Amino acid sequence: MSLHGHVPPEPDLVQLLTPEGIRVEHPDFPLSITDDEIRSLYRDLALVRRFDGEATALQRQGELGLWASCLGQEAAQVGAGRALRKQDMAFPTYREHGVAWCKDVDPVTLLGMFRGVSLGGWNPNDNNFNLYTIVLGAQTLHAVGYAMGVVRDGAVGTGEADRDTAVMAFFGDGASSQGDVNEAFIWAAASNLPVVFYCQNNQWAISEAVERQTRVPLFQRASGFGFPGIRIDGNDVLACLAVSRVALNEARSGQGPTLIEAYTYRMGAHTTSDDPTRYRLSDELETWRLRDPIERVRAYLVREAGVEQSFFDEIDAESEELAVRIREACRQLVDPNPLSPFDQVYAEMTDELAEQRAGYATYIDSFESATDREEQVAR
Amino acid sequence: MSLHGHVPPEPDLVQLLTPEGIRVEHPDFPLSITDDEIRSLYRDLALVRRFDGEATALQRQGELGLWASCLGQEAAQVGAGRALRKQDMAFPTYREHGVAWCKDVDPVTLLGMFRGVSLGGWNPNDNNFNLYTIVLGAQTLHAVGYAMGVVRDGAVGTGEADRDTAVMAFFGDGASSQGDVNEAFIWAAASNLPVVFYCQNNQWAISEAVERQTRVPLFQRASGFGFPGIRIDGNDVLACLAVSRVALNEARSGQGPTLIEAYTYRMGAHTTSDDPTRYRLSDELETWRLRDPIERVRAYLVREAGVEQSFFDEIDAESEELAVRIREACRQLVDPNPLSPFDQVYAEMTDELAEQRAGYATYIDSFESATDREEQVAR
Amino acid sequence: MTTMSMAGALNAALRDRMEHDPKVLVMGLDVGKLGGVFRITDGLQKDFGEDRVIDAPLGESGILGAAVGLAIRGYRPVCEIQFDGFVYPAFDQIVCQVAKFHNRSLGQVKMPITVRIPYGGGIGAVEHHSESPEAYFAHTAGLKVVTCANPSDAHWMLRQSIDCDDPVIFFEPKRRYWAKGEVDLAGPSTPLHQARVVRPGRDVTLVAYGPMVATALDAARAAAADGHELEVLDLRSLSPIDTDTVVESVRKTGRLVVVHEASVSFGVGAEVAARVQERAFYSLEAPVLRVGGFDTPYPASRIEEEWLPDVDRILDAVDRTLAY
Amino acid sequence: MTTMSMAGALNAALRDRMEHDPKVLVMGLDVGKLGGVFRITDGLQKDFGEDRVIDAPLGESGILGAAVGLAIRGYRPVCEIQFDGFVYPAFDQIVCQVAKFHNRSLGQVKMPITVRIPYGGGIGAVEHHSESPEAYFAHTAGLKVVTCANPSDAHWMLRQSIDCDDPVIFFEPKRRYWAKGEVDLAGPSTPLHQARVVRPGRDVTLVAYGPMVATALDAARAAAADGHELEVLDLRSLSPIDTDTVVESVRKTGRLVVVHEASVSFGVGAEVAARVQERAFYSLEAPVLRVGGFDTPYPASRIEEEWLPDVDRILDAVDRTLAY
Ligand SMILES: Cc1ncc(C[n+]2csc(CCOP(=O)(O)OP(=O)(O)O)c2C)c(N)n1
Ligand SMILES: Cc1ncc(C[n+]2csc(CCOP(=O)(O)OP(=O)(O)O)c2C)c(N)n1
Ligand SMILES: [Mg+2]
Ligand SMILES: [Mg+2]
Repeated sequence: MSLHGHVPPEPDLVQLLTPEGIRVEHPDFPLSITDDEIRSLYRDLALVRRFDGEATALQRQGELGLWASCLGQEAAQVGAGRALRKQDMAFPTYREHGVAWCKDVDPVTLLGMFRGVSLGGWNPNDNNFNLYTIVLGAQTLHAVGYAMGVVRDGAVGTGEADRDTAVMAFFGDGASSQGDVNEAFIWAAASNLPVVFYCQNNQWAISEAVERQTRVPLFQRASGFGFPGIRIDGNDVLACLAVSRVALNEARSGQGPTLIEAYTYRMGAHTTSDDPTRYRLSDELETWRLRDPIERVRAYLVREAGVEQSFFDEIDAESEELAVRIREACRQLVDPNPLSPFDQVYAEMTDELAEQRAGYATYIDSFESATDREEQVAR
Repeated sequence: MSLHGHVPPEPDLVQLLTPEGIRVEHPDFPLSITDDEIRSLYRDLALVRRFDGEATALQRQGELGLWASCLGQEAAQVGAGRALRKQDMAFPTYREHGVAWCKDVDPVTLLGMFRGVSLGGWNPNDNNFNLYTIVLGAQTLHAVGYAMGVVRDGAVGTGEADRDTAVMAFFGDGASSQGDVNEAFIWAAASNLPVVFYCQNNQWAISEAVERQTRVPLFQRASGFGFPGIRIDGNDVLACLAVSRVALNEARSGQGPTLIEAYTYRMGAHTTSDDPTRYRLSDELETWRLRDPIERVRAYLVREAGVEQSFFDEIDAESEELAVRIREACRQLVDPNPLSPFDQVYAEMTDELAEQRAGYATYIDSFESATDREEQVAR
Repeated sequence: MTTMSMAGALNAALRDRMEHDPKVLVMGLDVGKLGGVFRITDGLQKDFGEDRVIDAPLGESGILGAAVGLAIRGYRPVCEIQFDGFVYPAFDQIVCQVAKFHNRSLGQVKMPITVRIPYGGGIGAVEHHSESPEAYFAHTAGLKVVTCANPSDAHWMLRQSIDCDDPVIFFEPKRRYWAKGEVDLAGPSTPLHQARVVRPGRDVTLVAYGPMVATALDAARAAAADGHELEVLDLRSLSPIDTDTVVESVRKTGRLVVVHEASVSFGVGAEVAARVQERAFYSLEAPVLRVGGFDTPYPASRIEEEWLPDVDRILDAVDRTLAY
Repeated sequence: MTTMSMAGALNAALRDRMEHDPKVLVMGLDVGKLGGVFRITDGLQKDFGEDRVIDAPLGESGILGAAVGLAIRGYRPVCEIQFDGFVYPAFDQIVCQVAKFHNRSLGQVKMPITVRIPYGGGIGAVEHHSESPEAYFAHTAGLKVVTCANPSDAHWMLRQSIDCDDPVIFFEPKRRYWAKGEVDLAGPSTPLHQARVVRPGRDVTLVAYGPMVATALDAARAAAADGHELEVLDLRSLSPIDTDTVVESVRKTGRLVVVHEASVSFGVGAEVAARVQERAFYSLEAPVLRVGGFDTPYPASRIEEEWLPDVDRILDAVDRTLAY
């Protein structure tokens, strides 16, 4: 017999709203949702895109050093974000601006590290939204440990809606190749932890196509570790919401981990430092434009829900206000004090470091004024 | 719909020789093998067990610092080892003494690192048997890199029996949780490399039962990465041989990686430093004794192949000779020169290290005689 | 005062902290039923349960990564790395996450993680079981690095490390696990980051830590027979280093020899030498000398005693510094 | 003589070695079509094919682990680590396998692996993109560690590293990638592990390497205006260190300041100080001073220029050493 050569069937992907904006049913994932709710999803999608676009603009203007845009992935992020309850903890990468939004994190908070005035700086426990993690995959193990704590705290399977807690670990198609992510799968499965692994397969890891990472759909990875995996249309906010809700509910109720592969596309560059024209063709982008995550919701609202233009005008106005607020707030983000790097290294600062800090403080003072300093440099 | 709660069927495990020594057929893995071949397999199994037992004895006598016994895993190792061709490369852990035997590595060679006179010291390319690797899982990535080289050398899919080359990466149930092993799966799948991953699930990682690592059979891990996985009776040398042959053939012919889970049991302690009574029950051992990998072959040869006692007497005699040779050769393994640690650090030794070596040499010479030294220490 | 082995003193410290704070968890390989390969966690799982004494899946990156998540949730994980040579798969989580998280969060999230690492050679082990990686961690800002040399310090320093709100890499000299000593379980204890003069002397200062402290004391006794009074310092904390105590001693002796098992180049001895020559420049009558492992991988165990610093090599350095 | 940027010089070196030896492979993240995030491998995949210029699956441990296997098979892999802060997932493979394999095999298997790491700060990047981890590798026996400061060295040192039968960690000062300089493609080249006097002077020796060499030269020019002649040394090789050249200079000047971006404690500066105070004890008129990054994680980019050693901080140290 031959071990090889069995061709797996193309996976079907859960979709509840077609690119054309037609509402379809999925036998396994019924979603009862009012048009009002869909309007509010549209609002989130639109505001996230506007804010993300504004950040890109701020980078161009030199206000940010870098920006990692989530353009095209708004549905994947808002769908998951809206499925999270207040007590659920999210462990993002560096691109989950849409999840942050749904977790009520002020967009301006996210700008600090991209402007270079902080290394993150927010408190993960304020909104149950962890700091952005740049080292690929590392946060999936943090999610596992956090989930271990959740279980030990008895916050799983009690049936109390605002007590049972799930953890959502975000990562990309590229990061799925890191050892850490696979170790996280192992730990979550072995201890049946309440973790939903949410992989946004945006087809690219900088210049590497997802085929470089895997030759089978990523959601299938889970079955090998002994927990369910499923692929969803990551540009369909309804599918993302519906499937995330089921997975999170099952995690909260003690049924263990799930892997969700949100099949989507990075419509922009990897970051503002990247030039995608070097490695991918524009017609690929064109194909995906037709699957735009926001357009389809708009089409649905207009055609199926008879939403008037005034609604969209309101959203546009609100988007503009948001953009203005972000722009101004960003410019106001002040540079940290040169002595600040010393202050949060330890909870209990060491004498050694205190001494080093004092020495540097004296050194700084030794320059009476900025101008003196210029001279000295110019000597 | 619920994502969870689907109970997978118990996997059937490929078996060609029952514990009672009855030859059975498997629809997918026919094995045409003569009784003479089975006799020679028996010989390998018996000699490996004898040599392994002798090494354990040598440790008790203080001739070895440590020994990691393969007791109970002889069939898993001889079956795989005999399926390897001369040009195939094996990447062992620290326990594959049976594979070494089949690769014609002199058992005495293996003793060096356990005696503490070397860190391995053999040339992996002499017998296409890599150095033992103690850091769990690291060798699976070495196997991947080696296989990349094999492909680049055009030694895959040519149809020439002594040219096409496969690589076999050995690891244990515990090591399967290391990031490196999973990265190796990813690389092998993504590049369709000629690697057979051979996991000996001996049920234990020191004191941790395999359930601590996974809640589903390990062979299933492969499917999630997009290549075939299969579980075999690791105490059935015929099944191990047959399935390894198929997997290696398919690797050599360019069909890519396979994961084989040899379901077996660590009959002894983890190493001579370990005390299994602290963590496992003896009746577990009893159950597995009935599945002994050697007894069943003997039973088959006696009952089905009418092999006479004289054959077994010959093997016993040969085993004794081997044991005697190993014992004597082990005692002859001399301690390295105290200056030797400097000599192989680099292919091109640095002046810095040469200087350090010279300084130490002078220092050693400064002790006219060992007795002087004693005195000095005793001052 | 109770007489205990270092292993027993460490076990008692873990037990004490677990009883004192339910947020303290022990996690590692084989730390449960087996009690760890060195039995340091012996009996803890029986008494505190499987969810507080956790046999981890076999991955060091997983152990440290999970520890970070537990810390974010408010726990105080005590991780055991089975042997020094197996900490490297966790290096990324330690250097990029454990060491930096508090700083990244502007102090809003604490990382009270203790990483216990049995380290050093002299036990006749195979490769990767006898290493001294302390310098890697001491060079990493955000970590605190300490090591004990006797049962009393083992007990108290581990308790202090677990109580510390910062990550502490706790190095245990495995070859001294079974040496017995007096432990005053009532305390009081020396501050965690303070060095200690373990033998006073006026001629030469000998700085050691962990497994080398006993060797340094043997050397001091041998030197005394030759009429040389060595002052032996147990550094105890490698990051931060208690430089004042070292400098004070050197001001008195004018001579310094630093000893450790780790390869000498870029090791802790280099940092001590660099600081002392800066802070006690005019007091030094001879250059600071270093005695350490050679700049080679740890050798085969049959010759490890030749490779490791011993009384003779220390005395040789002492003679050289006195010859200046 | 050709004028080239450091990036161009590195690219030319890779191209040269790949043409010269079919066993030379380039492997890393985005090294193919993209040519690497810094374009160092630009055009190589087009010319040498996808099986010699390999876009690796996204895992650094995989990259280094595969490199070991390739080396066993007789290849000479040149691995690119995308940024300094992402080498840690590969640390285990580098420290336990790459560095030790030749020794473990008693010299029967060579590890001609080159690991290229763009390192250092000053480019306004986010976290993990501005680190200086060289000391970790310099402390690891079995590795050779070098770094270049100008296009000519970038070209020749990379060629020499690829030709070397031992593993070489090759640090590239990313903030100098675009600075241009003269490269003599015909050679001859300075030996890989030799330090170089880049500016002679009699008053104070200034030792720097990689990105800090240019800064040290600026400082020397500024000091000259004050009448102080600084002798600037480019260390070039961090393991081994060309101690003789440093000591020779210090014998002349009597004063030494070591500069690097890495956190000062347990950094390369400590090793240089330890060696020089031992080898040139009587020549030193002042303690060896170190100017480096502070013992904190690399700061937010808006204040990195304050954190990094600059001309002023170097001159401040120079003034202090002259004040002795
Ligand atoms: C350990 C590590 N290696 C390399 C990088 C550099 N890097 C940043 S993002 C990226 C690609 C990630 O791709 P993916 O996981 O698909 O996420 P995406 O950027 O597409 O959202 C790489 C290689 C990193 N951040 N961490
Ligand atoms: C990275 C690493 N961590 C820890 C160890 C210590 N250790 C040696 S063997 C072992 C158990 C391995 O179990 P398994 O992989 O099932 O192989 P087996 O010993 O059962 O053959 C452990 C934890 C190691 N060698 N390497
Ligand atoms: Mg991606
Ligand atoms: Mg096992």
